[in-house]
Amino acid sequence: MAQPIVSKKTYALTFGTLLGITALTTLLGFIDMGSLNTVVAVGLAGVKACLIAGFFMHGFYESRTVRIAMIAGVAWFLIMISLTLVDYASRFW
Amino acid sequence: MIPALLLVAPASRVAVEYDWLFWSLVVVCGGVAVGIAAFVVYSAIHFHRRSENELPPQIKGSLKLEVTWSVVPLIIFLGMFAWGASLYFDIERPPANATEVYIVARQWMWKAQYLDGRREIDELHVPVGRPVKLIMTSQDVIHSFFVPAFRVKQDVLPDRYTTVWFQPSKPGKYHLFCAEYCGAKHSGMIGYIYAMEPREYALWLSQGAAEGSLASTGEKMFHQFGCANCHHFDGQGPCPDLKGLYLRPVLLTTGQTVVADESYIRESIVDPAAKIVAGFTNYMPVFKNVLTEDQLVELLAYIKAIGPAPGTQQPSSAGSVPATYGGQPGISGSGPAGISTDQSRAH
Amino acid sequence: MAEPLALILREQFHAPEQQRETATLGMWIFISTEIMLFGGLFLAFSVYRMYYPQAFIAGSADMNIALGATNTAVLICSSFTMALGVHSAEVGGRKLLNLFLALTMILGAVFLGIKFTEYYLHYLDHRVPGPGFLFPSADPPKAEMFFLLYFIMTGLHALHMFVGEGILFSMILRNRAGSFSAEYHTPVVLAGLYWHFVDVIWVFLFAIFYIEGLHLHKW
Amino acid sequence: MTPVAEAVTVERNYLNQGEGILSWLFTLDHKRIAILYLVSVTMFFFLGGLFALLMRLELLTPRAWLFNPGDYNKMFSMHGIIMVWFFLIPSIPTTLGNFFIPMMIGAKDLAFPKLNLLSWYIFMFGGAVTVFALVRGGVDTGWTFYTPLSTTYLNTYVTATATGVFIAGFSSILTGLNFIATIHRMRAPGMTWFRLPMFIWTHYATSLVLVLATPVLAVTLLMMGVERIFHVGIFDPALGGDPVLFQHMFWFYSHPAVYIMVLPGMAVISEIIPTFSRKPLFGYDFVAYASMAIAVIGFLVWGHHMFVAGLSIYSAMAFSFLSYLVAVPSAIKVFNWSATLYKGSISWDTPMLYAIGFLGLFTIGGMTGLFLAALGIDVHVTDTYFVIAHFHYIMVGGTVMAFLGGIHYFWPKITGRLYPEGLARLSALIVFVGFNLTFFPQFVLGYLGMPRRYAAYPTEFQMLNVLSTAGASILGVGYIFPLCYLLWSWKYGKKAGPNPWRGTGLEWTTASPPPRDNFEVSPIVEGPPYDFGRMREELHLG
Ligand code: HEA
Ligand code: HEA
Ligand code: HEC
Ligand code: CUA
Ligand SMILES: [Cu+2]
Repeated sequence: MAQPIVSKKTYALTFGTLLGITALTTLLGFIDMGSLNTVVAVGLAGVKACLIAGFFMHGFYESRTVRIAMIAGVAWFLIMISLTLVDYASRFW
Repeated sequence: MIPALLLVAPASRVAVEYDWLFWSLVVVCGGVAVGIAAFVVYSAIHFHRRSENELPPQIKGSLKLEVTWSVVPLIIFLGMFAWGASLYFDIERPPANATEVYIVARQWMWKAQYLDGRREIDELHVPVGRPVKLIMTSQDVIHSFFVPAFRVKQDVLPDRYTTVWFQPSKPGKYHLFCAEYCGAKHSGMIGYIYAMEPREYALWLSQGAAEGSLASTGEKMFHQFGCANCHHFDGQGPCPDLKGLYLRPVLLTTGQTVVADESYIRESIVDPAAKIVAGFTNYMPVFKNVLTEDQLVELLAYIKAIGPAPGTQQPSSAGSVPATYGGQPGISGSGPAGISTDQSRAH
Repeated sequence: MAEPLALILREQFHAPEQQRETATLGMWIFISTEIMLFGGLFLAFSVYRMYYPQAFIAGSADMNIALGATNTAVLICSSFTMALGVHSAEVGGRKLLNLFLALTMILGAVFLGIKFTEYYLHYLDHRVPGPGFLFPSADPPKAEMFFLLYFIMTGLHALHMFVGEGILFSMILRNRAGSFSAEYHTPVVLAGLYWHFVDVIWVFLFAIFYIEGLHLHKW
Repeated sequence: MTPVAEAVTVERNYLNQGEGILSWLFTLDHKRIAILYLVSVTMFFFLGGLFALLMRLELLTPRAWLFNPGDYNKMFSMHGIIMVWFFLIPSIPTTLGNFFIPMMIGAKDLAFPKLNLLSWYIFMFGGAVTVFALVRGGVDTGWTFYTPLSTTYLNTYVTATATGVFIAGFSSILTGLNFIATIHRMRAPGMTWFRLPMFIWTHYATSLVLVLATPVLAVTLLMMGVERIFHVGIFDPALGGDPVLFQHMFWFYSHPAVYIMVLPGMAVISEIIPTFSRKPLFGYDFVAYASMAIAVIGFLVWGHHMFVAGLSIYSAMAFSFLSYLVAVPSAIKVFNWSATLYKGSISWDTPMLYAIGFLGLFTIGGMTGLFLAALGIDVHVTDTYFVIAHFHYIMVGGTVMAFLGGIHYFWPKITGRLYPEGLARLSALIVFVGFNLTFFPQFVLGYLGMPRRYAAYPTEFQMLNVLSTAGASILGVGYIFPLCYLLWSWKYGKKAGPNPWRGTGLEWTTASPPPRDNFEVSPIVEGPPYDFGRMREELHLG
């Protein structure tokens, strides 16, 4: 299970995309889209996070076990936040 | 022990239902537990090792058994869940015709304020056979209102109203405990609930030398704190007309609609900017730290008393036990004078 | 010179590959715990964001987008140099590794510099929660909540950056002592993982603190 | 798995390899670190127990006669804090887990020995900070640190205590991380997942919870500390915060934490029962999956601690439902343990007595959990002694019993000596009787409505409280006995030999006490766990 070496080109492409998305995020931020602003900001942040985790952090190349470890943290965070927010959202039903 | 058991004898409608569920669980769980224990003890004795080199049959498992003892408990559990949840809904949802009493908790006492303006500390008098709803808040930390004989408990939070209700079924004197740890004298934050026959209760009520109903004190506050300067009752002026506000859906500037319940009204007073009514600009002063919880309760009682919103039930009259129990209680005579009870005002 | 294999392989392992895999797994588990650590703060943020939407947007509109966006770019650059550093380590380029580690450290320092400049500006603007807090809006206490979470979250992030700088520095020292080679460079990979992770956290902080209210920013 | 039939006397073992206190304080050997932990958690247990005794003494009379109420509040707070974070959470994993995980999977050590030692130092540092807070004047928040009481109203050593717990949390995290990495990567050749002893599976599940839940406790305490120190609002409603959010975050950690406390107990029981029944664990796969299910579903039920706290009633329903789901895997385990006994060859050695005690008491504790999970029922009994009895049944009747059982079971391996069997059985009996006398009356008290955390109480509750206090003193004696005879046997006990119980795990194939590297020859695993059938071959050979 030797680790493949990710090429410099891949890194560079990732890097460029990340900068691009950052610019895009900032530009879109200037437009008033109502509650969409939040969705777009966090959504694009999610895309960036995936790129970093996938390429820079070799998430796309790691073994299954390691990938499960990566996903576990995110999944558990989502459990925590969703069940808690459900309480708040349903208080006034 | 016997007197203790008597003390916790169910004294409310819910308490009877509660005991049914509780003891059913005792029977089911106790049965299963005794069964398991019997099996374990039987095995331990019957299969006790006889010789040092004994080698029993190497049984590995059985899918059939596994499925059985996963599914059967699950079904029993779901039954418990359903029954428990339905009881909870009974406990949590007050009937619309309940008499209201306001409770303000603080380290370490319970203060009750009746609609007729009576106040009591660490005591609460309630009529038997009628639902009573408590609207509770705390001045400091979290407390919890607990009456074992009624099987009800509800945390009392600062900056927010929570409610609890019960319908006493037997006259008597019952423990009131604070059940949420609230500091040094938590165990001293106890009191009594007196459940009285309606006749005695009426007598008790009439003896109260109150300085005026809660709502009328609220009305005084309404003038004293300058609310009346802005809020008029003719629909004129730059401020919302508060008549019939209680339980009315309110459209906010954000486009949301909220129901003007106790917590909303409270928030509108202590923190007007939190939710701004559509069509108004908010320049109402912040009354947080200006009004005490007691005063807020009075204002709240007043605002609730000035006319019910069309089409919603008005919980109870200000001042006394509803005269027409179960009927459509309106504003009875003890409401503050000079307040229109016109219910037809459209929003 | 690479250390002889016997020195690199700790005694509880039986093969270098096993050691590397174990270390990577360990690091990823650690990162999961970090996600939960920051997760608690993100949860608190979401709840209060839900309670006080206007105040939070107003708070966000008050942020300095120029500094924030620059910092994001700086951090992404640093992630890039870090990735290149790991690449150099993998192919055994010791000099390049040194260079990239140093670059990453410098970019990290730039980030921290900008961040603390921002803090200082907040301080001048009386945006530090506490008795001196001022905010030109109807509802200062709620904006105070926004700024409190801002300071806790970015502060915890900055703390992680400091730790990251320390780790990078130790990597440079170890590299100069000749500890790493194409065969053995796991610590560099792990340091990289940590660094990238801290970057990921920032990406989200940037979104929720700087972007959300940007359209209301007063210039 | 080649069992060592004859006692191979290894001159050098982990105990005598390296002399002097420093060789212990700087050891990287998981076995020695386990001993360090054992000593530490035992001390904390008796400290917590001392508070329990003082509390029970106070509750002998309805009035507050021994302490003023404020001091009583410190008693239960320190009791809860020490017992939970400095005794029960580390108890089994860091001692028996630390010692036996590498041995059972055939490894030389944990994956990260330095991290392991670091965890101990962090733990001790956290403990020192907490004890410092305690001697300076204590803390009276309750172990739950509810806001705004803890942040705004109390002027005891809240921040210091929270700091201690915060620090100890990182020790938990590192331990969990170490275990996961070890179990994934350090297994001996042939040791596939479904050849792992159940001890390993269950510790794996525990570690998952440790790693994913503990950081949330850390950050919650951090926010609490910030609010307390700087008087800025996060949870205090007077400052715009929401105290219920604190409860969400606290219980998001603390409910999973109760499984951190019970899963290792289940791990021990799953070893003891097969060995002393000479039968493979019934339904191995199901027990393994059940452990994982508990770890995962255990994260979804925290709201059941908040049924009357102002939770939305719909949310409460969901949490109640999920609480019932998480009880199913526990039920599966209880049934499988019981079934393992059936047609076994059951010996009544002390570990087995504890295991049987565990079975009964855990079942009662768990079933009363079912009461609490029923929404309507919880309303009346929440925050009463019913809850106190519920969790002591699981934590003391369950986990502490399992811990004692495990200590006895593994004692010959750890020390190379046998403990005095008769005395041990007697104290197991004393513990069982004392325990039930202490805590059963509390169920009744709870149903009658006695609230918890009460220094004084109405007189009609006295009778049951006296029973409970009497039980606690018997229980205390029951705990002091093992302390004494175990220490005695370390020096004077009979020599044990490598496999006194005829267990099947790898840990029994090596010498007692084991050598530094655990095994003379690295083991290779060829068969399933709990393979008692091998005994037959041994007998033929022998
Ligand atoms: C090790 C610790 C531990 C464990 C394992 C558990 C296990 C469970 N707990 Fe407990 N609990 C605590 C420790 C623990 N708890 C603590 C410390 C508190 C109080 C905290 C505080 O407020 O200070 C608490 C409080 C607590 C509450 C909140 C009470 C309140 O404050 O109002 C609830 C409510 O749902 C609950 C439920 C459960 C349930 C459903 C389980 C289940 O996991 C139990 C599952 C097990 C079984 C069910 C037994 C075996 C099953 C069978 C043999 C099946 C056959 C049975 C039938 C068919 C009936 N617990
Ligand atoms: C995790 C483990 C754990 C353990 C093992 C115990 C063990 C015991 N607990 Fe504890 N308990 C908790 C966890 C635990 N508890 C928690 C979390 C709470 C809630 C706290 C809160 O509300 O915040 C609690 C609360 C609690 C209460 C309720 C207090 C209240 O609400 O007012 C009571 C009351 O009886 C009690 C009793 C006991 C007893 C009698 C024991 C016995 O099993 C202890 C027996 C041990 C001994 C008796 C030790 C022997 C020691 C000596 C004889 C002294 C020698 C001393 C030295 C050498 C220094 N506990
Ligand atoms: C200076 C003027 C002013 C004063 C004084 C004032 N208010 Fe208001 N109030 C307003 C305005 C303007 C609004 C509408 C904007 C908003 O919702 O915040 C409002 C809204 C309200 C609402 C919500 C109404 C709705 O329809 O939802 C309530 C309740 C209320 N006020 C109660 C009070 C009480 C009680 C007092 C006195 C303690 C008071 N107000 C004092 C100006 C005032
Ligand atoms: Cu008020 Cu406890
Ligand atoms: Cu729980």
